[in-house]
Amino acid sequence: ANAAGGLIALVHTQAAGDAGPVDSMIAKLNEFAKEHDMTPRAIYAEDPSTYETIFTSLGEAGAAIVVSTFNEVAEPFKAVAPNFPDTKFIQLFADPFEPVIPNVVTVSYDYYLGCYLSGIFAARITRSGKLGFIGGISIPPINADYNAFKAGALSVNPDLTVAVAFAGSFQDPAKGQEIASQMFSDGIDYIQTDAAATDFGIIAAAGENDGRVVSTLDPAQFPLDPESVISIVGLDFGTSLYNEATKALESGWSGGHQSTGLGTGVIDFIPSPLFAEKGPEDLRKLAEAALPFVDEARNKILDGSLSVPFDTNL
Amino acid sequence: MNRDHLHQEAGASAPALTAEAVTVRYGDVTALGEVSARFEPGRIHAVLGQNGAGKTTFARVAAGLVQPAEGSIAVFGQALAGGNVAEARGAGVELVHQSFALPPSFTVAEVLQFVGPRPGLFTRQGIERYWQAWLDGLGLGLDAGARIRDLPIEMQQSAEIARAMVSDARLLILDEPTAVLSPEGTERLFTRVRELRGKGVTVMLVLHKIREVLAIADTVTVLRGGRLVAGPLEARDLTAESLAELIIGETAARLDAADRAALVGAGAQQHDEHSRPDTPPALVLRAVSTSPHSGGKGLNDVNLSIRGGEIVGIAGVEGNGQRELVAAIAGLDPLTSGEISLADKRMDKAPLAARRDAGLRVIPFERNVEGLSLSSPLWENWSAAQLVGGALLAPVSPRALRQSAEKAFRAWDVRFSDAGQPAGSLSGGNAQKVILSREMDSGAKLILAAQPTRGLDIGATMAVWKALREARNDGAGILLVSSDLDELFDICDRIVVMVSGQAVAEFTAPWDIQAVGRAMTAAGRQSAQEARS
Amino acid sequence: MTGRLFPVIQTGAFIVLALVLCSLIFAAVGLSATGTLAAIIDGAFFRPNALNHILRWGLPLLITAVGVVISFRAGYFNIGAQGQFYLGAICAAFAAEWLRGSPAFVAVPACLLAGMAGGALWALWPALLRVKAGADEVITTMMGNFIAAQLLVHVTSGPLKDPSGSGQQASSRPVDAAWRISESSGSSPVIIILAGLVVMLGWWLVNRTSFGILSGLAGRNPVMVTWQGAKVQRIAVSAFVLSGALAGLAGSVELLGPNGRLASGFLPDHGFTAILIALVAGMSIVAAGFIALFFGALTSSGLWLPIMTGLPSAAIDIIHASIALFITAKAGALRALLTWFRR
Amino acid sequence: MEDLIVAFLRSGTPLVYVALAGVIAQRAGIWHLGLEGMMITGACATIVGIVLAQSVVVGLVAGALFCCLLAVLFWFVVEVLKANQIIAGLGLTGLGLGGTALALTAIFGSEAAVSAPFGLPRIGPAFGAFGGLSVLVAAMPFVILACWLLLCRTRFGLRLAACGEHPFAARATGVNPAKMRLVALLLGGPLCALGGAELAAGSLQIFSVNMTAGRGFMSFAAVIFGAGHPVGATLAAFFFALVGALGIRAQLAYGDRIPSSLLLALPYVATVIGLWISARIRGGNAVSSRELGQQ
Ligand SMILES: Nc1ncnc2c1ncn2[C@@H]1O[C@H](COP(=O)(O)OP(=O)(O)OP(=O)(O)O)[C@@H](O)[C@H]1O
Ligand SMILES: Nc1ncnc2c1ncn2[C@@H]1O[C@H](COP(=O)(O)OP(=O)(O)OP(=O)(O)O)[C@@H](O)[C@H]1O
Ligand SMILES: [Mg+2]
Ligand SMILES: [Mg+2]
Repeated sequence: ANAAGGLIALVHTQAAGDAGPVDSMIAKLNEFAKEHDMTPRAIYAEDPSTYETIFTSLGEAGAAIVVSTFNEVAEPFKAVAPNFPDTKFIQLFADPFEPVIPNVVTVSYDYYLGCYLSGIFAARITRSGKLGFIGGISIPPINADYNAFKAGALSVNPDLTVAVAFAGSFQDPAKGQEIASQMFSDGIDYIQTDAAATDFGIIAAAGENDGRVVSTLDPAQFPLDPESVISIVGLDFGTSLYNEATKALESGWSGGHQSTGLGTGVIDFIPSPLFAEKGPEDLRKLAEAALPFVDEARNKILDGSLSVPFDTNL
Repeated sequence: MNRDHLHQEAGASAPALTAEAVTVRYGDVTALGEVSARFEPGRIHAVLGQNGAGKTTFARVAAGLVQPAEGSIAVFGQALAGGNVAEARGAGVELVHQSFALPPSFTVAEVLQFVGPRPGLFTRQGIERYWQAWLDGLGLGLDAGARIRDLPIEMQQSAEIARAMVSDARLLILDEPTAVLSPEGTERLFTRVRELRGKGVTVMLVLHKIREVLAIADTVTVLRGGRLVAGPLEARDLTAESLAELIIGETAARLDAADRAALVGAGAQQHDEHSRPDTPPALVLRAVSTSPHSGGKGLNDVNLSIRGGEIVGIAGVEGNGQRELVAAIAGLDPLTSGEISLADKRMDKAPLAARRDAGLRVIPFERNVEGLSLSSPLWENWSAAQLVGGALLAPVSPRALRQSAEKAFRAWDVRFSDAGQPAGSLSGGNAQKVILSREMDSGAKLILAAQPTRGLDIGATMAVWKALREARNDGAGILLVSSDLDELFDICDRIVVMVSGQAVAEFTAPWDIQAVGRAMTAAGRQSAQEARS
Repeated sequence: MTGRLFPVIQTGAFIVLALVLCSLIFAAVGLSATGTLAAIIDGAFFRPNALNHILRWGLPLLITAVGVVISFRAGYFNIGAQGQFYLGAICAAFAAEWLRGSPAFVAVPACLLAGMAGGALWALWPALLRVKAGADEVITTMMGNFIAAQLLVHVTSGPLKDPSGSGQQASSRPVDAAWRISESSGSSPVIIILAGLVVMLGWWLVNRTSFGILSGLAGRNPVMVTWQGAKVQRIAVSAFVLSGALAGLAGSVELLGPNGRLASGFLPDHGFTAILIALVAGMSIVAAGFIALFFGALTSSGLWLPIMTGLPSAAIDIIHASIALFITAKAGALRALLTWFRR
Repeated sequence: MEDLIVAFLRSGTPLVYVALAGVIAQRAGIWHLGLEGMMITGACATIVGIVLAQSVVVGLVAGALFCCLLAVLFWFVVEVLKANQIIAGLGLTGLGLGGTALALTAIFGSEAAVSAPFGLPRIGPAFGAFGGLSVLVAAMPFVILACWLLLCRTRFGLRLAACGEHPFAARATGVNPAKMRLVALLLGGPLCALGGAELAAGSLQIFSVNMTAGRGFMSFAAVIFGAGHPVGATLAAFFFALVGALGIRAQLAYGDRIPSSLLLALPYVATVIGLWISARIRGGNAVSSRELGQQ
């Protein structure tokens, strides 16, 4: 039943429907498969116990390219990839493998750096001096994002407070709304989200009153509420998937590690163009004034003069 | 049976109930086979038969609860489609069930409202006031605000009857109403039934006791094995003996004289003195008290001793501490004070398993709840007694247990097809025999027999009595709780009357029936006065 | 013999009914029903290495299901197998962490025992709440499942987190390779023997001991066994604890076997599937063995299906859900339907 | 303070609607663990209805219809096929969760969350800080009252209770317990749909897969906790909402010291403790003997 170009599979370990990385990866997967006459498969692997079986099955099914995400799949990749040398494995959001496996490409993202920039921005936007961070589940990468956000904010003003809360699910917008409402009514006026579909509720809570802004994670979220979504810490998994898959079809491809991060266009702190048009006057002014500081920090990180601590503990 | 004759007697009015070749099958069992009968209006009809004869099934067919496989039913001339309670109620049939069918958490008013004709919103006080007035008119002495689960059993039955009267029943069917009643309660019920007849209500009673049949019935119908043996026959043409023969058939000849007399209610008989004064006591209760239960009364300073080889009866109106007495001796109710010794060993705090080891056996009140696990296989039910004393991980051999159980069942003449069949598939009498086969082994030193013949037909009743006498003759002490005075008089050596958790009087043969009756009620009044003052 | 065969036919018939419902739903959303059903069978029995996959998914389920049978027979609807399974895995993972460096013959039994203890403890509190206070065990064990899931998130991203690399995994360090009792994607003789032992001991317990018979009676009528002098509370607590211990054992088997590490959110449907197995097996231990393998095949097929047919994961969920919906149905009930319509 | 009350009403209301459905089923003798599946179906249908038909009414009606469909299926399985209520209920939940995800794929081509252009009508600015609450919050007291009257103050309610408590008693008076259970489940269907609608379209305007996140199960716990009484279940539902809100408070106050997963477990711990206390007070809430499908 496979198309001429073979099978390209995306094994996503977070649910679709996040209006963010997973949705964009699926879209790019389908686009890529169409262009190369391949059969796309988006497989949701919710259960870590099943990763190895799924990768093995894909290998057995003769998949040409297998893309998966996050560090949880590293061990299964290490166990399975050597058995299927003809299948090309791509892990997005990964630590480098040592030793390198010839048919595995790992791509690391420094998403937390974007969160650090958001912290700097937030510190200059807030009038109450209170910031918030809402994550989906308190797992290590999300904890690292919070720590970076907090570090960025405190680097501007050590007197700020940064509250953190988790919804317990990446798919619970109502809980997101409840948490955000409580944060806003505590005087918090800027929330960085990191909670996939739960973000929708956080954005809705921000829209309920003036002066509340959120920073989310995907450009698709800008139009949800142009007056509240002030920025995103973008992470373009979809493009990354498309690029890596394209490379994998080229001759001479071999395994190895690829770093992406600030400055490569895959990850960045991006202010909302819609907010710049429609946002409240005073906040727009504050944002305009804050952006040069963000740019400055970004440059310092890129040239190595500023190092941002990476801490996965809460 | 001459139908034309019946028809002429009924005159212009249609029969209250006409059954034409009614057949009901449960799987392979034919509960009713081609039963045809006509019941005249305005009379009291008794339906008799052994356990499993099909009496309840017949009543349920009439009430629309059971759809007959074949045949037809008509009520007051109106043909019923069958299997439809609403239709039967509409035609004026109401059935009071053998095991009552009232939701325990409901109040009496709620029960009446629930079956009553008035939909729409109500208020609690509103229905209580309305139904209280209605109940007062009926003279049932029920409190509309009382919850069913808090009512004594006789009152629950009254509530059932009240429920049946809500829709102005013209044909009221009572399934074994006297099984749960004291003699006085039975008297009151019969008075009420006669009043109803006076008001033109046709009453059908399912009864086991011949004495009661002769006391109340206008006609008698007898079923056996799902077939109509005879009836409706005019009761005045029948004697106790002829009735017993109709019910049990040829085996009636095998009854011994004393039992026959007790069964047909020919008055108490003197019997041989069995008690042996010099045998050591099997049970001694000294000043035993227990705390009251929800709804019941605790024991209050009860002294009682039972020797081996003696049957001691506990008489009393239901709810006067009989349950608590049995539970206390069994070790299921903790004592608040006093001492219990079994075979000279103090057992105040010993668990039931230890008491069983010492020779205690229990035939509990509720055979289907406390006595048997109805959905479990027969052999497991039987084995439980063998297993409870030992370690939980003790290895057992199901095959050996099964064989022992089968042997015991055969010795007790239990009618079963397979030791693996669920206990619930046996008739009431056979189920009771399974319990007896478990509890009356050779190691029994003290047997608590609580209402062992309730609801049993005369044949099964006889088997129980015989077993109790044999155990007594083998040296076991027996405590027999019964609400049937005739039963107590027939087989007990001594009778203790309980009122309000106290042992108020003791009698030995020859029995003074009047005195026993007085003790049961007069002392009750007296103690009630004490409580009030 | 027909008496034994009948439940099998009945269950088979209701599985077919469930699949018919799935086909209707699939047809409504434009998926090929027949293709899907053929693929289920294909994935279960004809994929490469099918037997190995079936054992890998079926055997841990079997261990938990035997425990569920024990508690259900005693009359307790302990639906907390999932939580007990997680607690078993968590305790085993802590044991593995503490015992790091010790030889396999010490560490493996110690981890398995730790897992059993963890599962048993997680069953003990609902048991005590039930027998001492009468708190309904369906709710308490269900809440226990939710709490255990949160605990798992906590330990895998906190105390037991693997610090290697950038430390971004919500999982524990891999257990020592020498301690692993099976490969990652398959089963092993050790697991087969363990499962066999559990079935044998479970069978013996249920059919050849006092406990088995008394708990069966108590499960159907606790009042009756009380009047026989049995200590119902003791039977109840033992049944809960045993079932928890077995779920915990399955958790530690998963940890030392196929998983090799403790990961947040692993096998989220394990407990529920084990309950299904117990019910479908009609509370028979031996039947549970076969049914567990059937569900193992179904799981294995469920992982194969999206790869071969591109079926969305929600469709797999629907297949499982419909089977759950119908599988405990009783035959003869259809007759009741006819009677009802005649009313 | 007002904000907190608004948030509290918002998170409690969906639970209350669903719990009322559970209460009606419970009274009729059905342990309804399919509430979660019905609730998500209601949420999905409402949003999809609004998106496709641009009409809240269409969304609500569609939700009610689908929930009734599920109710009939559930009834058929437990009442006619005599399946185990708890397992079948969990199966129904799975069907709802999987079915809504599949429906999104079928209608919109992916499982991506669906935003609606508008949600349920709000009660309006006249009510100040409460103006943002949906009409379903405002309607809730009336719905509770109606349920209470229906269940506790009508003959129908008594009949329903009789079916749950003593089905034979119901049958013996000509009430068909099977029919009553169907009616009970059908009454619960629209209530579940409203609960789902309030969750997805009350203050949000979005449907995402799994968005009920266990609320149906908490509603069921509220039924047991509230002793199967509409008012008791309402109070229990709001108790859960309160504990959830306190859990968030605790995270905001201690989120950097106490692991959030442990704080997130608080509502479940509170449920257990509440159940324990209520069992002690009432002398047990366990169903003593369940038919566990033993053969
Ligand atoms: N629901 C049922 N399922 C199967 N068999 C039944 C059922 N109800 C009654 N029977 C069988 O039908 C026969 C007649 O039962 P029925 O209850 O009518 O007897 P009965 O005359 O009322 O007996 P008893 O004196 O014990 O009350 C018995 O053999 C009984 O076992
Ligand atoms: N109140 C009730 N609630 C539910 N089912 C009942 C009720 N009463 C009777 N039944 C059903 O009807 C069947 C026959 O009941 P019945 O009480 O007539 O038993 P029986 O055979 O006469 O036994 P016994 O000799 O103990 O009176 C029982 O198997 C039971 O399932
Ligand atoms: Mg009868
Ligand atoms: Mg009887």
